[in-house]
Amino acid sequence: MNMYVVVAVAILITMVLALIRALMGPSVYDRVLAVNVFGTKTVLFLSVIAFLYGRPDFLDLALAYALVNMVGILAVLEFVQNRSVKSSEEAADD
Amino acid sequence: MIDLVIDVLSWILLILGGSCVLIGGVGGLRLPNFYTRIHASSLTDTMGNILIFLGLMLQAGFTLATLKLFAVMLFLLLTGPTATYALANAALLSGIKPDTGSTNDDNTEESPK
Amino acid sequence: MIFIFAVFLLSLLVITAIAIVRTNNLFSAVMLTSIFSLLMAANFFILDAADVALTEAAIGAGVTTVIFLCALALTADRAKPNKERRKVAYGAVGILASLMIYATFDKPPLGDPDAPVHQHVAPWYIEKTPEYMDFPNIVTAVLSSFRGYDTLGEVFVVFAACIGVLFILGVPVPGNAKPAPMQQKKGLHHHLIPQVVGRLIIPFIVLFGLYTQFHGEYGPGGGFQAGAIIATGIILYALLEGESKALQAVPRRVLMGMVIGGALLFGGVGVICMLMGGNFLDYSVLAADPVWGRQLGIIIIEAGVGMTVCGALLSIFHAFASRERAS
Amino acid sequence: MKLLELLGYFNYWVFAIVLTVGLYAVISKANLIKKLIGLSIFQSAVFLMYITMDKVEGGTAPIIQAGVEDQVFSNPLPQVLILTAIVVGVSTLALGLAMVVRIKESYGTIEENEILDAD
Repeated sequence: MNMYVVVAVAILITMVLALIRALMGPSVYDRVLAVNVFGTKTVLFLSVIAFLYGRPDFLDLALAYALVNMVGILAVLEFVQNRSVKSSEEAADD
Repeated sequence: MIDLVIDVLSWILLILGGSCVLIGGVGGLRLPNFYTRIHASSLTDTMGNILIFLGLMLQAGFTLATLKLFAVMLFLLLTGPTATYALANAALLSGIKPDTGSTNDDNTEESPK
Repeated sequence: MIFIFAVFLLSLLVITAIAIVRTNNLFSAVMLTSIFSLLMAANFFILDAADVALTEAAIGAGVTTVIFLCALALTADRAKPNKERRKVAYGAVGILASLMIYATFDKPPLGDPDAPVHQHVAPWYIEKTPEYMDFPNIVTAVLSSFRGYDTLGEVFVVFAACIGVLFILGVPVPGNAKPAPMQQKKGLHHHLIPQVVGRLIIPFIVLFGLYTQFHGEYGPGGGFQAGAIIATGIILYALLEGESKALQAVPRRVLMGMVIGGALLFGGVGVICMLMGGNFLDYSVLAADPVWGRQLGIIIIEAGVGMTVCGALLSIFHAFASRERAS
Repeated sequence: MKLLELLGYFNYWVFAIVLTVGLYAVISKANLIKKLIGLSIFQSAVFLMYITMDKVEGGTAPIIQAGVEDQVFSNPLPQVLILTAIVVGVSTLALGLAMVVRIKESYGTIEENEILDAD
């Protein structure tokens, strides 16, 4: 039994749990939370698989995800914020 | 001898990290409302990251891979909590109240206002 | 063991795809799309396609989500349920799926080394890359030299799509002449934590993009990935500081120059090769030593690809975001 | 090797199912953004099929490792095609979304049947 396999299985199970949360909802933010969890789990999974393949030079991929993953979530925050600004302005116009 | 010690250490770290991640996943699924779920998954995420990457670093030895692993860990430690902050803020802005005790199933599929 | 992981991830992929199609909330559909993209990247990686996985990571995690969210902000975030064509659709789709699954049994199974795909030019590429280019990444070699024509075509498609988006969204918003006084409210100014972390991390994103660009001959990477990663970094700046600030940092003229200049650079290298007595995109004539000539040509055209992709993605983002500001 | 063979077909089955799920969204949903999402799922299914074809048993990613002899490499050609297709895919998706935005501004709706009624 390889130690990488054990961790990879744990990460995969967590991915399934996060996916169930994404499918169940109930609010859209639970889905965003699931996306966030899924993102970090993908980083971990890719790193572990790179070691399992014996090609640690592929850690570039995990690095790319670690850097870029936050952008999507910040975009969600901006989206929600603009919408609340817009709707409050519309309410003031009425 | 030293190889054995390193192997045992990384086994321990990796298994601890794996269980941290797993606990976070279960918490994110089972806890009753949104803010408790975000709490569970973000905290365990950070701990799990540190443990798993330390375990992998021990295996990699003194190579470029260790440096990359360290960078990935560092960036995850920075971006993970930031993303969680942004998410909690977005939820608060759209009117999901952090209530105590009761389950808040009343905001089902409501698109945020 | 790894194949069991693959089956697992592929099953999750199917579940996610069905969930995306079923939901009527477009916002959650977009969120599920980004899970879909993460799963695709993991699958690509397991199937030995590191370069493709890196591309999917660079594009799927940032750019796609941001463009989708901008479009949702401009349109609507809920779809109205309709059940009109459902029966016909189920029928058509069911027949198609069963036909295709029936057809798969004629395909060679996964990993079969005797499959027709592996017989024609691919072994030649693998064999000749060390000799012709003298660098390890075969994908980059095929991308930029052996099949340079394809890549040139793809770069021009990206270019054309970018021009198309600018044409469609460049016209003024109908029936709305009021200036935007709420401009300073844009961005995540009052969120301290994203501000600090973002400022810390943007240089690293751009640096990593440049690393991907210039390390593309030696590891996974190349112009396409680098362009997308750098674009993501600047989009992050736009999210934090407001879109107009990002336009000040990288003005529209510069973006247009990057898009056009990159495409021209790629084509221009081809023409120079012809002028120097070779074929179009035959870089070996660029220097006295053919191997060094090829390496030089590849570095230049990868830079061109990176410029075009980065400029195009950023122009597209600005086209959507400034329309959002104007409306 | 029995398991590996079965998995080979499993990849193609997943391709078929995901492709048809995307197609279903394109033909049965009236919402234009939903159609575009369906189109991108369809596209991803095609990517998956190409990448499935590139795998060689016992192979590794086609980046030569220094100091390792006799490596078997997976096929680089499908990877090249898909690598460029992903970037092109996102730009064409943006083109489609731009059109949807203009349709929304002109018609006030992005539901296909309402647009047809308005014409």
